[in-house]
Parts: sequence; C-alpha cells; structure tokens
Amino acid sequence: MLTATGLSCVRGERRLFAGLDLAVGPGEWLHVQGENGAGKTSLLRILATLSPPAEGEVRWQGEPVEVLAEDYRRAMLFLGHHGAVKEELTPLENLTLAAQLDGFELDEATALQALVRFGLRGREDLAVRFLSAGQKRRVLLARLAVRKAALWILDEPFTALDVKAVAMLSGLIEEHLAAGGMAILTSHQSMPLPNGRVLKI
Amino acid sequence: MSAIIAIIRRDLLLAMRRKSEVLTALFFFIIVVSLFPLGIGPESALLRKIAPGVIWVAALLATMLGLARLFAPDHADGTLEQMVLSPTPLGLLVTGKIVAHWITTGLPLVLLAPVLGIQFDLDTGALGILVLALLLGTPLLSLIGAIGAALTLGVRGGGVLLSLLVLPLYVPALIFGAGAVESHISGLGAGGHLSLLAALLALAVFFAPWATTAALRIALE
Amino acid sequence: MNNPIIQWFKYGSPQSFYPLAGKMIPWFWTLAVAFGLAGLWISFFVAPTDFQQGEGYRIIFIHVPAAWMSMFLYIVMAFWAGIGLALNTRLSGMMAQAIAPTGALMAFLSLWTGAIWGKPMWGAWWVWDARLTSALILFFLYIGFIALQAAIDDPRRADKAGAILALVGVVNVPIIYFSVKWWNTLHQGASVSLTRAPSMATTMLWGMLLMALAFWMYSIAVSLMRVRAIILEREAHTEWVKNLPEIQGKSS
Amino acid sequence: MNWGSPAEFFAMGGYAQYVWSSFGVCAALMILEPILVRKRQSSILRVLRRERQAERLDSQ
Repeated sequence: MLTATGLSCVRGERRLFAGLDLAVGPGEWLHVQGENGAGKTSLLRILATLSPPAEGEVRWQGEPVEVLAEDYRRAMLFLGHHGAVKEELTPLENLTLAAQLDGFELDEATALQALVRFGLRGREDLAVRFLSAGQKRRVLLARLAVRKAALWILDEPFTALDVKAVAMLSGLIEEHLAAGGMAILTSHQSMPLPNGRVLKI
Repeated sequence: MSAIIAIIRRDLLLAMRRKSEVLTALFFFIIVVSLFPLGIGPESALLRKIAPGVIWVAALLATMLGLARLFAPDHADGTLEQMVLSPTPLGLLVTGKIVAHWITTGLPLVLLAPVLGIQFDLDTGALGILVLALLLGTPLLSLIGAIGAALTLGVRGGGVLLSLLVLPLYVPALIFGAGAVESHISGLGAGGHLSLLAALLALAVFFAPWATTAALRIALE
Repeated sequence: MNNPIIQWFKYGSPQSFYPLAGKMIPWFWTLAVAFGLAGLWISFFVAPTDFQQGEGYRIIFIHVPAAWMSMFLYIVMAFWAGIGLALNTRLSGMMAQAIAPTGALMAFLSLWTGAIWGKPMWGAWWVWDARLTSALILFFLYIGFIALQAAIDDPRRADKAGAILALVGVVNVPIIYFSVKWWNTLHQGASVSLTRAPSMATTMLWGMLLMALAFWMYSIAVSLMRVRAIILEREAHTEWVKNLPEIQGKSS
Repeated sequence: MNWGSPAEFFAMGGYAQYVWSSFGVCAALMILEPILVRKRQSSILRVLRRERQAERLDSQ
C-alpha cells in the first residue's frame, strides 16, 4: 500500500502542485494525468524517492519511504523517460546486469524466455544500438516481467511502442495487478484496465 | 559484494565495447610524455631530473580525460537513476564504478610508466619507485576525480569545469607521487612520500565515495 | 530537532535576515574604516623601518591579513555550506555564495602583494614559496566554487553541489598546505620569508592585527551586502519581497 | 615618526613602486567590490520595482 499526503513540488521558482494526496492499494493502479509541464514526471520521481518533496511525505506499508530506504527500493520498480538500457550491450546482457545491480541473480533461461515473450527472438545477442526505438522499449518490458516488484512506477511506458507492444504491456500490467501488484503510470492514452483511478494534476 | 563485482564487470565490459576511448587516453599519456624531450632537448641529466614530474603531470591529465565519461553516459541513458533506486547502497555501486575507472585508466598508466621512464633514462630502482608511487597514486586520482565528475554531471561546460575543480585537488598526489621518485634519485629514500601517499589514499577511500554519492543524488534530484 | 541552535538556523529565514543585515551593514563599515585607519597609521607611521628589508616590508601589513582572511573565509564559507547541506536551510547556501567572491578577492590580494613583495626581496615577481603556492591553489579552489555555482541553473542544486565542493575543499586545504610546505623544503625554496623576516616587533603585530580586523569587518560588510542582493534575486516572486518598502516606495 | 617630509613618505625609501602598487591595488579593489555589489543590489531592486508597477497598472 502506497500512500502520499500533502505532497508539494517546487521547480526553480515555480510551485508545480501542492497538497496532493494519493493512495494505491494491492491490485489497484493510478493513472496520473495532466498537461505538459504540470509535474507528472516530478510526482513520479518524488514517489520513487529520486527527489524529495518540498512538503509532505510518502509512505509504503505505513512506514515513511526514507526510513525504509532499501526495503522500499527492493519493492519498487521505476522506469523513467530514459530507457536505462546500455546501447553497447546486448538485450540479454542488459537484463542480467540490471538484475545483478538490483541484487538478484537471473538465470539465462528466464531472461531468454522474457525476451522471446516480447518479440526479441533472434535479437538477444545483438547490441542494443542496432535495435529500433520500439525494440529498445521492449527490452524494458522484459525487465518489468523478470523483476519481482510489488509497485511499478512507469513514466510514459507506451511511447514508441507499436500496437502489438501496447497490447503486450497492457497485458503485463493486468497480470501484475491480478497478482496483487500496484502500478502508477503516466500516459496520454486511456487504458481499459480494471481497478484504475485517475489523478489529475 | 556481488553487486560491486557486477558493476565492475559491467563497466569493464562496456569499456571493452568502446576500446577506442580507453586507448585514446593511453596514447594521450604516451604522446604527452614523449613530447617533453622534443621541447626540452635530449640531454639525459636534465631528462632524468624532470621525468617524475612529467610522467605524473601526464598521468593527471590522462586520468582527467576519462573522468568526464565516468558517470555521464549512465546519466544520459537513465542507468544512473536505476543505480540510485537499486536496493544495493549507492555508495557500493559508486565504489565499484571508481574501481572500474581505475582498472581502465589508472592501471594501464602504471603498467606503461616503466617504458616511458626508460625513455627518460631512469635507472631500475627509480622505475620501481615510479611504478609503486603510481600504483598508490592513480587510485587516489580516480577517487578524487569521481567527486568532480559527479558534481559536474549534466552541468553546462562540464568538461572544462571538471578540470578546474579537480586539478587543484590533485596537487598533494602530484607532490608526493613525483616527490617519491625524486627523493629516491637524490638518495633520500622514498619511504616518507610513499607512506603519505598511502595515507591520502586511505583517507580518500573513506571520504570520496561518500562525497560522490551525495553529489550524484543532488545531480539527479 | 529541539535544539534551539538548530531551530535558529531553521527559522533564520531570508525574510527576517534581509532587514537585519541591512541594519548591520553600516556598523560593519564603520568598524572596518576605523580599524583600517588605525592599522594604516601603525603600518606607516609607528612601525619602524626594517633594517634588512627597508620600507618594502610594509607590504606585510596587507599581505598577511589578506592571506589570513582568504583562509578564514574559506572555512566560514564551508561552514555555511555544510549547515545548508545538513539542515536544508535556504539562507546558509546564500551566505556561502555571498562569501565566495570576497574570499577569492582576498586570495588574489595576498597573491598580488606577495608577488610584488617578492620582486625587491627575491629579485623575481614569482617565487614558488610555500605560502604563495598554497595561496594560488586556494585561489583556484575559490574560482572552482564560483564557477560550479554559476554553471548550475537551479539555485538549490547549485547550493548543494557547491556545499559538497566546499567541504571537500576544506578537508583538502590543510593537506594541500602541508604538501606544498613539504615540497618546498625538499626543493630548498626561498630562504627569506615574508612573515618570519624581521624580528616581529610588537608594534608590527599590532599593525597586522588591526589590519586583519579591518579586513574582517570589510569582508562581513561586503558579504552582507551581497547576500541581500542574492536574497532579492532568489526570492523575487515571494510576497514579502513584493511588500518591501524599498519596492513599494517610489510609486505609492 | 618615520618620515621627515611628505616626499620622503611617498618615496618609501626607494620601495615606492612596490609599496604603493600593493596598497593601491588593494584599496582600489576594496572600493570597487562594494560598488559592484551595490550595483547588483540596485539593478535587482529596479527590476522588482518595475514588476510591481506593472502589476499595479494591470490591476487598475
């Protein structure tokens, strides 16, 4: 259960939002909407503990996230604008190395299976820089699938994805929610997923 | 611990895929050192005298070249964000990255230094001290440099600014490093210099990853 | 967090500090001028001629205070920066930023006067004397701090990054100073030293002390002036700045 | 008193150029710095006053 109370965010001299409350429970997801520059990304970065809020606090399972620190980060997965994919490495290497940095071993079979699921068969050993933008995002989707995290924080996960990949991602999120996971995401598209709520900022 | 090893392996793998960058810094080092005799003259007594200083200054500059790319690529593609959010403490990951930086830029300099020392007519004992001093000194350069690299991350004119911030902090390493070889040559013994260098290294091992971590968090905020 | 000192730092807000600084500035200027006049009087009219260095040694009366202030201001700057980093207060970062240019000026003055003193004494404008060399590196450290802050657009981030640099610098300054001294003795540098030169007469000490006090008061006064400007620049869009009498004044 | 005449004072026992260039530069910079800071202060004040005035005109 993720709750946030009285969040406010100041960028430079501008106050982007103030007094923001939100709560996401198991099996629920939150769709953050707002105009460009309204502070959607800033909100997600605050929830992911990348930047501290100007006011307010974020709690995970009732405890402040700063106190939980590593425990919270283990339960949470954040995907930002940048792919967090290394261009020089192959999709397979990217997956296994990311897993090691996250503190768990990923065996090759599982990694391969995830890559195949997202249509990267035959691309496992090709450096990512030879892949198209959409294929790069698919590597990320594979990462979502292998990393066991209770809370997903996704910033614009649908950019650069084709229709098929959008369906795959929606399916993935649905599976995640059905298993009791939580998700917070920004997107310009509306998403036909159950248990969703919309937060407008 | 396994995360440290993982990040070192990752950075070494990346360096292997971008060999040209590592080699560029190395050849820069060789060329800078080789230019000095051309500018000063081939008189071997003089060359012997300036050798430690020249090799050390070239080592400082060569380390600087790699520093700008210590965190910048990871920052640009978002992997740095993931490191901050990783359950592994950021300080450990940063230490791993610094170790990898040293292996790709510092260690080759240490290994090449004797060859360059021969160009400057240094005797075997002095070469040994030179290698030892560089072995203690180059990790220090990587550690201090990492702070500067983290501070200038994503900042306008970062590269030039980085040298402005870091080079003054390199002064003690330069003095004790080059001084070790000089005092050995002049018969005073290099022990004092080397132990001071080791003390600085010990201090930096504790202090630098902490400062770098703090700077990285600020850069990502 | 109930410590009253911490509370004081937390609520030492720009808003309440701005008018307070305005009131303090004239006092520090008065003190600076008074100490300066007394110091100049001693340095030119009371302190006797040095038998070894003639009248040239009188440069000491500004060289040493400038050198002292340049080191002292770096520590003060790092102190404020550290407070700002630890307690996340707005004012401390502004203080650190306001002190830096004055500190750089002091480092520059100690270099300039040291070089000029060196010409008649050593016969060269620049001698790699331990004190001058450390002053040069200190000057670089100040320039680095100012350049880093200038390069970062977001003032809060600039404060924090500057704070880390200042703290790293303050740990390094003694190491640098020591290493340069060591290097200097190894290479048998200049044997005449500016401060050790004449048998330090008490009048000379007094002269230096008064000048140092004058420089100190000057630094406080200028830093306070600068911090007021920085406060206005950063808080330009807050209500309290809009309601300041000097902004309301003219048209009403 | 060290000096017999003003001329002697200004000659500084032959060190005039060194002593006066030190003290001169020091004085010049220490006068210049507050002037520059003052300028910075008054320029930000001018901007703020103008903004305030514009706001007032806007609300009328």
